[in-house]
Amino acid sequence: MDTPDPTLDLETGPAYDIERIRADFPILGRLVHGHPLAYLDNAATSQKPYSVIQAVDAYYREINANVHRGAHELSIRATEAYEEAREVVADHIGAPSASEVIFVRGATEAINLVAWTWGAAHVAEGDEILLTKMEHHSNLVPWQILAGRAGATVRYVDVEADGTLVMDDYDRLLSDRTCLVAVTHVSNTLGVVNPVAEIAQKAREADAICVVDGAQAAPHMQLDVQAIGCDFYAFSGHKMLAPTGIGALWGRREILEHMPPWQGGGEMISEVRLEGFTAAQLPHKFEAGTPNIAGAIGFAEAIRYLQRIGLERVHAWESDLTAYALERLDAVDGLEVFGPRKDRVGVISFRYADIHAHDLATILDQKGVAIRAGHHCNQPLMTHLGVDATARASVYLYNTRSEIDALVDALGLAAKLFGVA
Amino acid sequence: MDTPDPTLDLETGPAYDIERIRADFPILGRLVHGHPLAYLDNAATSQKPYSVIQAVDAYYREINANVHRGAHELSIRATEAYEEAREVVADHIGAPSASEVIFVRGATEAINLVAWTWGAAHVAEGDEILLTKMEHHSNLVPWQILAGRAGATVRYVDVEADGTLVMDDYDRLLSDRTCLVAVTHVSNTLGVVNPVAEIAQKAREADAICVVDGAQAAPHMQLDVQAIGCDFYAFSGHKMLAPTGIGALWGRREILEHMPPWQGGGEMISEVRLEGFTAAQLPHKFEAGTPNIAGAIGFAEAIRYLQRIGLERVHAWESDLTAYALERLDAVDGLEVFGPRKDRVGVISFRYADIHAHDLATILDQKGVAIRAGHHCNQPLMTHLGVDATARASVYLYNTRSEIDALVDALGLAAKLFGVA
Amino acid sequence: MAKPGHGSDGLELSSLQDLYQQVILDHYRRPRNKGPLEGATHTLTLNNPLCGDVIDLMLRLEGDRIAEVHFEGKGCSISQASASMMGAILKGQTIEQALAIMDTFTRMLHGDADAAADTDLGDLRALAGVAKFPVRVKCALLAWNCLDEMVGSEKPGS
Amino acid sequence: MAKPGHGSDGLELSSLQDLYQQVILDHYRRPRNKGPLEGATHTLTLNNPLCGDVIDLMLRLEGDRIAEVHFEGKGCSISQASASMMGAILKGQTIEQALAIMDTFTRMLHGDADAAADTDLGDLRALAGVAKFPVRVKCALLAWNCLDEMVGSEKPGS
Ligand SMILES: Cc1ncc(COP(=O)(O)O)c(C=O)c1O
Ligand SMILES: Cc1ncc(COP(=O)(O)O)c(C=O)c1O
Repeated sequence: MDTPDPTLDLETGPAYDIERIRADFPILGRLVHGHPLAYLDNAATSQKPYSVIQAVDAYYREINANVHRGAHELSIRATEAYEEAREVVADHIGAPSASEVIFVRGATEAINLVAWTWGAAHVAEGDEILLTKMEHHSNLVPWQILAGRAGATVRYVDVEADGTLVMDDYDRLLSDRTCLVAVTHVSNTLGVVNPVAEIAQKAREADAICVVDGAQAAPHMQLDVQAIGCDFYAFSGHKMLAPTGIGALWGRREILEHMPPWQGGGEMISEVRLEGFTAAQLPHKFEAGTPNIAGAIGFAEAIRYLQRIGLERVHAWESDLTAYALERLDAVDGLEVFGPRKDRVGVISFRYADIHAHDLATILDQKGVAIRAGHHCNQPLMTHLGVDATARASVYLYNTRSEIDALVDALGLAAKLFGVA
Repeated sequence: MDTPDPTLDLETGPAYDIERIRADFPILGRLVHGHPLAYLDNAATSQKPYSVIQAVDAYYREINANVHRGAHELSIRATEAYEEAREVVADHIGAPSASEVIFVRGATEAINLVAWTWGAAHVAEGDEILLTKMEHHSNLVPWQILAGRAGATVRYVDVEADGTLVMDDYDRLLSDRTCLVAVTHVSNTLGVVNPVAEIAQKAREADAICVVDGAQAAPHMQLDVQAIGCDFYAFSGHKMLAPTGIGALWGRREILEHMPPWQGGGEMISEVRLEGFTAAQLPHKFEAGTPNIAGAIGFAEAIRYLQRIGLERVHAWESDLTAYALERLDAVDGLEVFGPRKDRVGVISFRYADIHAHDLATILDQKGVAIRAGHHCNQPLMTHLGVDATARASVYLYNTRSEIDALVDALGLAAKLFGVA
Repeated sequence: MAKPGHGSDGLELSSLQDLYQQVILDHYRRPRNKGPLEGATHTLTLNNPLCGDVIDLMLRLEGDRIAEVHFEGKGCSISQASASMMGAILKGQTIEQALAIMDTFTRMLHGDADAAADTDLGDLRALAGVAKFPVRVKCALLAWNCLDEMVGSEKPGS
Repeated sequence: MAKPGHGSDGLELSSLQDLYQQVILDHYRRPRNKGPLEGATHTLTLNNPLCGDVIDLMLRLEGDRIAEVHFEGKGCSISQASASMMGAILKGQTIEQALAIMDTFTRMLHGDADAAADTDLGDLRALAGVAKFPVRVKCALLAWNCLDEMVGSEKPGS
């Protein structure tokens, strides 16, 4: 294995040193079909810096053991590292306490956890669950399942033509029948940033709890769950430089404490008898079985990496890149970009003439340009937009203008192949 | 990073080349409190060979992308590797088809999946769930939760003084009220190997489904789920050389197909509309959200590693080591080993004079000997044995007689400190 | 670092040109036999959940002979062209012949040169370029999977 | 490879000897104040779910003074000795004094040398060796956590 300077320096100075950042990501050096990889599928998953890969590696080489069973040195060290990771995650999102952070596989499991515990305990026949038409399937299907079981109804806040939420419709639908509002912080198809603080505030006034799906927000912005004022915040590590198989659910202590457990097993109990069990304290109550220990440790390292660069600087870099991408794409004849032009993150969905998104993706891939094509786990939104699929390019902290150029160039090839004027 | 010859050769010849095997595990070279690590906590989790660590590492460096969204090269490669991992797992346990293998976080999630889907759909008031008194909390609490929700009753097959199952009691308790039998293949405290084929056969005759918890069996023996004849088989990767955060549930196709989905989200759907969704085909129906891709790939590599050595040879090595350990421990005055003396795996629980298991573990740790102390997520069994904690040493393919000697030597130090004759 | 331009553009371009032949784009843009089929004896909808492509295939069987094939659907040029090409080729064939064509077509998509030379495939031969793009094979087969699910088991002796 | 014997045995042994002092083993084997407490005004059970240690602490308060402390429990030498030592030390102390002792004791367990020199701790000073084994601190504190949960909020001004 070749192992260059593994981590970014704590002080890279005022300039955003894109070359140094790129050098931290081994995969960015590879070729795809003979071309430098232009990885623009970051909304699906992000690439990983050396420091994260090595944190996982070092865990297995040096301290691997099961956690919370600290009878020996390795187990003590593994437990410390795992619980320290929880602190890092909690601090990063402004959680009042690390015991409110539950490690899960990802945003999907986080949302399901709320649906299967809080939901099963509190949602009753006739209640309403309020979602929006832009939700990812992971923030949609769990609520449909819950509603089906509980006899509740799911309602959907409408979305404008440019993809932003119709807040009037939210006000209209929110009622005393609403028991839960679940909304994405950032749309994974259109890049729209929703006013989650306002949504949470109104939900609270209506005595509904508010679940925010932060899968597409956490990678790109500095979060403060207390400032947002929601009750639950769900996000995935793998979209923010961390390993696969790890994510977090933050929940308000008072709510978590009163929630019944979900998965049963080791770690989540205080006492077990043949007649029944007593659940453990937070956060263990919701972490049954051996967790993804290496994943949690890698997650903490990913957050430290983001903090070393600074999410404000990441945000500024991405904003510039997004503006550039929009400008270049808007200039392509016959190309239509969906979603708003500002106050958005760099997830850009578009269609190009009559070339189907999959065909676009195949052609771009031959030029090393990786984008996604399809419904993006967003079928109802697709229906709403009147399309069956879009092409989606999404940027992250290591992308460059020249990768956007490569995208636009490759679109030229697609035009040629399809005989688009 | 220093990277010695990463993998064991395909042909190590007829002898079990323990030195070569040990050299494959980087952590085994480390010191603990100045002593060579004698890692005897394998029932909690196993150590990882270079080939597994590197498979994870290589995934992130070369092909990391989200799966099943194959619009570009990385995504295609990641999907291939992930689905190939499923084939490897399926083949390894004799599953008729890879689509019957569902990737989960570990045995705990696997069992919860069955409880929350098959259980929720089929277990009704008055039904009986039949467990044994030796079940791990992970194969006990999920059923207690299910029973509580469904109004069913949990009953427990008795255990002999030496820890083996009272099969007569099983025959007695199994009735037409029994809807589900869940039993561990191997006890994580006493090393007992249960007659799971006979148990499954009788369950089938009683029209009950049979869930086998294979967490402690899969690492040590060649499995064939069809020969066992059970309906579900659950196991964890991390106990069999694989990364943390990955495991598998095998289930019979006919049963899986009729089970309602559990977690909702991306990947597990065929179609989503605002009014509802259609679930995907197997196995995706039960894999909502981005899975632990690197974990699955590491899992496959762990299985390949075990296959290269051969589970028969692993089993022979461990049997010899277990016999040696029992012989040496039985020779220590005042030391009592729990569990049977033969037909067992190398998970050895014991108590020593009046020295509490935690004190033993602390003392042994100072000599580099890693064992576990406590209830081993087996509180009801502890109560049954009349102890509140045991010390547990558990071996794996890389352990040696001299590590057993180190254990026994360190017990001498404990005796000295506690003034035990 | 990667060398831009390394890996000949010519090769890629020719693979892509093979994939997106004029006849395919023509079927994609002006699909044949698209729309409702009167008197359909068989109809089945299949989708590819991961990409969202959908084909709704309609057959009219007369005895064991295919009198007419229509489709509805949405998706990429490959899935739609493949469905569009199907009608002309299957019209008048027995089920057995249709399944034999499907078999040859499938082999062609997996790179079998003999299959690609089989004139029975007609326009479908334009899809031979798919073989170089293995993930797109499922696109080319979507309509055929419908056929197979509808009449595959009626094959004599199976 | 590891060098067996590296890392002086003497040092470890002395840490372990500090941990397992005679007085601790004596309290572990012949616990004081163990068993029911007549007229208990407060009682609380706490366990450490990860290891299974349990302490059931019983207090008899008279006004704000601790008249008697008993316990029931099972667990390691450290948790049981700590509970056993508690009775003699707390008997006759006000709640405020008891909490001050708890505070000093806690500091000692975290390695504070001044705290370890505080004669108010009596036999508890034998537990100073726990400081070298951070994961065992929770064992030594289990009984004290019971005390804290029972009367910690009665501390004046809190
Ligand atoms: C018998 C048995 N079942 C289930 C489990 C749970 O496995 P995991 O913690 O990997 O989910 C274990 C692990 O401790 C076990 O030993
Ligand atoms: C908005 C949104 N929510 C939820 C998810 C699900 O995340 P994961 O697949 O990591 O569970 C995603 C990821 O695609 C997403 O974009």
